[in-house]
Amino acid sequence: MSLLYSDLQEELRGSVRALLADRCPPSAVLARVETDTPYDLDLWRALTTEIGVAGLLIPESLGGAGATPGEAAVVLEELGRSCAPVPYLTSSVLATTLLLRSGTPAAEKLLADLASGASTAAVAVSLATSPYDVKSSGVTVTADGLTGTVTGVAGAEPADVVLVPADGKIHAVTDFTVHTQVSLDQTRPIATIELDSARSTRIAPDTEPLTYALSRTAALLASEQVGVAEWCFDTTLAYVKERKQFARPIGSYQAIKHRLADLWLDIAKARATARNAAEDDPDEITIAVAQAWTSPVTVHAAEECVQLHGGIGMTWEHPAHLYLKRAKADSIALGTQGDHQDTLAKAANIPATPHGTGH
Amino acid sequence: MSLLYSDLQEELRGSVRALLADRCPPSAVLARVETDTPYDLDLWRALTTEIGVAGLLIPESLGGAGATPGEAAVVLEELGRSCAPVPYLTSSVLATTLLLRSGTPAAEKLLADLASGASTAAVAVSLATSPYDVKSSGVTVTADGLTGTVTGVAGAEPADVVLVPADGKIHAVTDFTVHTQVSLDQTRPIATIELDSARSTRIAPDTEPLTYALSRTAALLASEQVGVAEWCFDTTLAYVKERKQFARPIGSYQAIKHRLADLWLDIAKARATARNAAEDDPDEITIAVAQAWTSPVTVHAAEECVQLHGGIGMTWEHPAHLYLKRAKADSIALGTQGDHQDTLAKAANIPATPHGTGH
Amino acid sequence: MEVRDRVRAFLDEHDPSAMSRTEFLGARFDAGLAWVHFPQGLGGLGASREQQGVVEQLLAGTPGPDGRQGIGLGMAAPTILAFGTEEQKKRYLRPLWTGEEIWCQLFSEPGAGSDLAGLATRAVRDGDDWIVDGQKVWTSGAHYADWAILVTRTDPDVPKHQGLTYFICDMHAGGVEVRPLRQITGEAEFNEVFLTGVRLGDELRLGKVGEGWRVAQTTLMNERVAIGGGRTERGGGIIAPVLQTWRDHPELRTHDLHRRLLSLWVEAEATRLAGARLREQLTAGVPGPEGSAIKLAFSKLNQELSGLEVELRREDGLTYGDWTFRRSDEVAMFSRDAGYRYLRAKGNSIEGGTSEILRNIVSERVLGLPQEQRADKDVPWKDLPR
Amino acid sequence: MEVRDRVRAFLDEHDPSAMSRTEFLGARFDAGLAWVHFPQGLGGLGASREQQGVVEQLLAGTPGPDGRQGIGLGMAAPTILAFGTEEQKKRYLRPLWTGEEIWCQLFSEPGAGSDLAGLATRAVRDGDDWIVDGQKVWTSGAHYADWAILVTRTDPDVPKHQGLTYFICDMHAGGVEVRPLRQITGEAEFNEVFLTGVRLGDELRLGKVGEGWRVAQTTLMNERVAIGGGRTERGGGIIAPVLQTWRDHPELRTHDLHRRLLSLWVEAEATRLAGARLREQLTAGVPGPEGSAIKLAFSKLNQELSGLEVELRREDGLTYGDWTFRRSDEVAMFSRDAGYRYLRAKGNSIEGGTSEILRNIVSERVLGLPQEQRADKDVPWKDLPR
Repeated sequence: MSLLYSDLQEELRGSVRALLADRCPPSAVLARVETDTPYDLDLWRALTTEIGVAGLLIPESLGGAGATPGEAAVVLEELGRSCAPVPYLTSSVLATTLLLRSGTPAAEKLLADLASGASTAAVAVSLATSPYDVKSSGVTVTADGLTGTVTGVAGAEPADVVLVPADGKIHAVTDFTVHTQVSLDQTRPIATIELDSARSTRIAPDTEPLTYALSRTAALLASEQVGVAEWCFDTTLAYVKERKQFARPIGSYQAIKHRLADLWLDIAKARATARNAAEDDPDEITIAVAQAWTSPVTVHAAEECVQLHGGIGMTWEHPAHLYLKRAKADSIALGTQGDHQDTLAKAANIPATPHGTGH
Repeated sequence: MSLLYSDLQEELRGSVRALLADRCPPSAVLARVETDTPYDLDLWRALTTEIGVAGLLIPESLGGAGATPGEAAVVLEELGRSCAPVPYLTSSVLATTLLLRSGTPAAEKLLADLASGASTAAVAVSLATSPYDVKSSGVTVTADGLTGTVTGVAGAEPADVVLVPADGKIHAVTDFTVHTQVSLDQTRPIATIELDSARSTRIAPDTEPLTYALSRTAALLASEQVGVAEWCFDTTLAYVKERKQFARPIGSYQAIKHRLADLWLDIAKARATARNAAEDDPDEITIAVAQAWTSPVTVHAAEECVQLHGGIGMTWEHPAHLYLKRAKADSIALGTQGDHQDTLAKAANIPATPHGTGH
Repeated sequence: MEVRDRVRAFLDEHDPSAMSRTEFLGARFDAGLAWVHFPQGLGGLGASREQQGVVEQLLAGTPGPDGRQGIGLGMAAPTILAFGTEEQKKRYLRPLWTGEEIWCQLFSEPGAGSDLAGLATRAVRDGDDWIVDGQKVWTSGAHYADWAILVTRTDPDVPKHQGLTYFICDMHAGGVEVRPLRQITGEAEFNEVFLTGVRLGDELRLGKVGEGWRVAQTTLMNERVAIGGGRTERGGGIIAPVLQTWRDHPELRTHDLHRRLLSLWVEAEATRLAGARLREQLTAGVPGPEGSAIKLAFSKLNQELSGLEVELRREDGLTYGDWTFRRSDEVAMFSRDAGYRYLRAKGNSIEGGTSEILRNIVSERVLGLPQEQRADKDVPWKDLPR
Repeated sequence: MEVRDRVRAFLDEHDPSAMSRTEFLGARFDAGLAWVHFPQGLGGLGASREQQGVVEQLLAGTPGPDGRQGIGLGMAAPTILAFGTEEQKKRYLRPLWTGEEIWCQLFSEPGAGSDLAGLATRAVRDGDDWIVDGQKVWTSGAHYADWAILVTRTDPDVPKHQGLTYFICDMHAGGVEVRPLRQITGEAEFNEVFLTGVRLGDELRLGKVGEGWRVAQTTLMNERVAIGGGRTERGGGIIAPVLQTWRDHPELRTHDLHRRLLSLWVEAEATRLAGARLREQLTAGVPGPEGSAIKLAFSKLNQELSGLEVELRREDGLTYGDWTFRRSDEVAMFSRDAGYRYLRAKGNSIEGGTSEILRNIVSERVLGLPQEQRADKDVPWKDLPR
C-alpha cells in the first residue's frame, strides 16, 4: 500500500483539472449560486462523458471503469479544489457504493445507468448523518407506495432516482419532489425530498448497504476536503507573496510565514490520512482518523484564507467564501470530528472514564 | 468588588518582593533543592516575623492581621514569582483556612501559634486532591491513636503539627514521621507522613472544613500560578530583547513577538480570574474558572520560557526549570483543569450529553 | 451657571414632545449642551469633558442622535473642531449634530488596509479647487451620507506620511459613485466609493496641505476603543446564543462538543473579567494600548463560539437564513442565525485593525519589543513597491 | 568482483567469534567494506552508495560500530573524506571506523546556537601552529572522545561566513577542559568544552583557511535527517506509554483527558502517516526540506503527550524518578518515567534546529516565502551587534 499517487492517478487528475479550469472557473461557480439550478449539468455531462468519472467505482462488468477508491479520491480532490457543483460525491460515490454493496439485480440495473452518466442518483438521508448513528427515516411504506419527507439531502436536484431507506429496507424511487433548502454551502445545497404514495423498487432487504456506503463515502470525503484545503492554501500563499503592505509582501512577515508553515504541515498530514483512507478496504480506524483530522484542518485552512486575504476575503466577489462554506459543511457531513473520535475510542481501545458512558 | 490591587496590597507586595529579592535569589533556591532541607526556614522566619505573612487570614482576635484573601493572594503571587521554598500555601492558607472553618477551641488554639509563625501546620492529604473528590484517608483511629500513611503531602517537612482526616473527623497530630518523596516540583516537594499510634486532638467533628479549605486554597493557588507565569513571561521578555541571533534581538522576529503578545493577553486574563477568585467569598464558578484558565496558561508560560531561552533554558543552572516544574505540579494540585471544568458544567448548567454521565 | 442648572433651564424652555427631533437637537446645540467641552457657539460651553456625563444623565429619555450619525459624531466632529477653520466649524458642526447632515468616512482603499498611509487616491490642485480621483472601500453609510471625511494623496514625491491632505467631501458632488459592497454573509453593510474627477473647493480642505496624516490620526484616535462587547454578565454576551442552543437541544450534545464548549466558556469568562479589569484601569486613569488586546480576544471568541454552534446544530447548521443581496445597517450578532454569525464574525479580526496589526501593537507598544523593519518610511511614495 | 561476493569472501576468511570487535572491524575496513562508496584503501571500494545496503544486510549480526562512534561515522568521516588531505584520510578514517578513536563535534557556542556562523571561538596562527581559545557547548561524548571536529573564527575582520576555519582537535591536548552540562532532567547528556590556549598543528586544519563554513555545511548535511522516531506501528512509538498508562489505570481517566488523548491520538497517527508518506517520497527520489516539518511535528507531539501523561498520573505525576547529577549517554524516551519524558522532550524543539528555525526553513525553502531580513551578511563579524 502506497500513500503516493500513481502515474495513472496523476494522469486522471490532469484531465479533471484541465476540464475544470476550462469550464468551472470561480466566476462561473459564484454566478451559479444565485440561480435556480445549483448544479452545473453541462459540466457534469462533460465530466461523465469526456472523462468517465461517474463509473470509476463500478466494475467493468456493469459498464464502469473498475477503478479503485484511489482514483475516485483524486477526482474528489480536484472537485474540491474547484468547489465544482456536480453530484459526484452524492451519486458516483454514495449512491453507487450503496448499490454496489447491495448487489441485487435491481441495484445492478441502476448501476449500469449511473456508470455512463446517463442517470444520476441520490440517497435520501441527511448529509449530516453520521455513519455511526443512522436513524430511521420518516418515510412510511404502505400498499400505495412510499410517503414522507426527508430533509438535508445533498445532490437531490439533479437526481433521476433516489434511494430511500424506509421500513428497514432500501427502495429506489423516481417519483419525488425536491425543494432546495437555503444552505450554508452554496455549491452543494441540501434539499427536502417529498414522497407521496411513490411507487418504488426494492434495492436491498436491509439497511446495511446504507451504513457501509456512508462510512466509505466519509473515507473519500477526506480527499474532497484535502482539495478544498489545498485551494485555500495555494490561493493564500500566492496572495501573501503578491500583496504588499508597508512596502513589503505580507508573506515576508514572520508571523504569517510561521502560520503558513504550520498550516502546510497540517495539510500534508491531512493528505496522508486521506490517501490512507482511499485504499481499497480501509478499516474503521483509518476512516475515523482521516475524518477527525481532515475536517478541522480544512476549516482552519479556509478560515486562514479569509483572514490572510484581509478585507477582500470578506467580499462576495472573492471566491474564498465558497470554500469556507464548503469546508464548514463538510465538517458536519457524514459525522463530525467528535463522532469519528468516539469511534476511534472504541476501535482503538481507548475507553472513556470508568464511570463514563462506556463509549 | 474591584479586580485591581489596592494601595495596601501594592505596599504588601513591595515588602515581600524586597525581602525575597534579598534572601531568595534563584541561585539560592537552586542550591537548596540539592540539600536535605527543601524548605528555607530562615526565609520563612523572616517572612513571618518581619512582614507577618502567616497571620494574614487569621482574625485579629486570634492574633492574626485580619486581612482579606486579596492580601494573601498578593503574597502568593510574589512567592510564586520566586518559587520561594516556604510553607505559606500549605500552612498559612490551607491549614489555616481549615482551622478557621472548623472554629473549635482546639482549632483556635492552634491558630494563635500559626498566626505568629511560631508554629507551622500541614494538612495530611495529597496535594493532588481535588476539592470535588476528597477520598477518605488510609489512616485508622483506634484507642491507641492514629495509625497509617498519607502520601503526596506538601509542606510536611517544616510542619510542627499535621491535621489528619480520619474516621470522618479531623485530628491534630504532632507525633509523626516525614519522608520526602523525590518530587517533580523541587521547590515544594511532596512527602509521606507516617503515623504510628499517634496521639491526637480532635479539631473538627466532620470533614467539611477540609473540603472547604481545599476549595478556597484552590482559589488562591491561582494567584501563585499568576506569579509563576509572570516570572516566566518577564524573564523571557527581557531575554528576547537582549539575546541576538543573526545580528538581531530574537525579540525582533515577528513570530516571537506575536507569540508573546498572545501569551501576555492570556496572562492578563489569568490575573483577572485570579483577582476575582481572591474576593472574600468566591462562588464555585469563580474558583473553577480561575483554576481551569490559569493552570494551562501557567504551564504554557513556563514552556514558552524554556523554548524561547533556547539551549540555556534546558540547563540546570538556569532557573527556568524550577518554574516549569512548579507550574506543572500546580496544574495537578487541588484539581486538574478537567476537574474544575466538570464543576463548571454542573454549577453553570452546561450539562454533558443526555446519554452521558450526567456530571 | 452650573452645567446642571443650564440643562434644567433648557428643559424648562424646550418640551421635546412639542417639537421635532431636529428642532430639539438644534436648540440643544444652541444652548451649548451638544458637547459641553466644545467652545461656546459650537455646541458647547467650554466646560470639562466630564460634565458631558451630567448632561447625558439629565437628558436621558429626550430625543438624541441616531445610529446613522455615529461617524459624524465620533470621528468627523472632533476632527473638525481640532483642525477646521472658524467657517468650517460654523458651517458643519450644527447640522452634523442635529442629524440634518449625515457623515461617512473615506479612508481605506483596496490597496491600503492595514497600511492606511499608503493610500493612492489623488487630489490635484486646479486653480482654487482640487480634483480627486480614486477608490475608497469599507465605507458604511456612504449611500445616505451628505458629507465625508476624506484622506487623499496630494504629493507622491515625498515619503508616504508627508504627502497626504485631508478634505471634507461633498457626497452629492459629481463624480462620486457609491456601490454597495456585498459581503460573504450575502448582505452589504458597507460600500465602495468611486471618485472620478470630483471637484472640491479649497475651502473643503481640513488642515494644511501635506498635513493629512496628522489630521487622520486625530480622527482615528477618536474612533471608540472597542473593549469588545461592553459590560456583560457571566455567561452572557457572545456565549449566550450557543448556551441557549445547548440547553434547548439535549439531543445534539456530544462529549467532544461538551469539552470544547466548557473550554470556551472558561475563556469567555476570563476574557470578560479581563475586559472588566481593563475598564477599571481606564477609569482609574491608566489608559493604554491594552484595549487592542481585548479586541483580539473577543474576535477569536466570536469566531470560535459561532463556529462551534454551527457544528453543534448539525443538519440545521447546514442551512442558512437568507442570502438575498440587500443592504444591512446593523451587525446583528445576537438576533441572527448561527451561520450568519459564523460568517460575520470572520470580519471581526479584520475590521478596526487586523489581529495581526493588533499583535504588533501589543508587542511593540505594551511589551516594548522592536518594531518591524520598515522600508517605506524615507522613500518617496511613488517609488514604493506595491 | 561483485560487492556481494566480496562480503561472502570476507566472511569466509574472518570469523567474528574468533577475533575482537576491533580486529574484525579493522579487517572489514581493509576489505573495503566499511563504506563501499569510499575510495579503495580508505575503507571502501569506490562502489555506489546503494551497495552499502547489501553489505549491511549480509553482515547483519556481526560486530559493528557502537553508539559512541555515531558522530565520527555520521559527521566526521564524510567531512574528512571530502576535505581532508591524503595524510589526514589515511591517519583518521581507520581508527574512527574501528572505534579505537572516538570523535565528538565542537560546533555550538553559548552565543551561537541557531546562528552557528556567528561563533566566537578564535584560532590565531602562531608559526606552524594555531592557538585556540573559546567555549563550545552541547557536546555529547566530549568526555570520552579522542578527537573533535572544530569550527573556529580565524578572521574577525570579514563577514561572518567568510572568516571561519575548520580543524581536527586533539581532545587530549593541553587546555582542553570538558565539563558535564547538567540538564533540567538532572542528568548530563552533553558537555561544555573550554578551550584555553589549545595548540593545534596546521596539519590538523581541515580545508582551507577561511573555508570553514563550507566544510561545516558538509558536516551538517550529513547529520541524519531525523524523520522523527522512524517507522512505527499505529498506536506505537511516542504515544504508546500514555496509552499504556490510560489502559492500566481506569481510575485516573476523566472526560477532559479522554478527549485530549483522542485528539492527540489522531494527531500522532496523522503525523505517523505523513512521515511514512515522506519516506516513500524520499525513496522515490523526491527529497527536500520537508523532513524539517516532520521533526517539528514530532517535537510537539512528544511534548504534548508526555505533558498529558504527567497530568493523567495525578499524585504520581508529582513525583520524579531520580534527580541525581550523573552522566547519561542515551535519551531514554521510552524506558523512563513520565516526568523525565516531559522534561527531556522540551529539548526536542531546540536541539537539531529549533522549531522556529525549522518553520523558517519550511516557509522559505518549501513555500518560497521571502527570507527574513538579514543585517549580518555583509558586515565584518567583529562589528556585528551581539
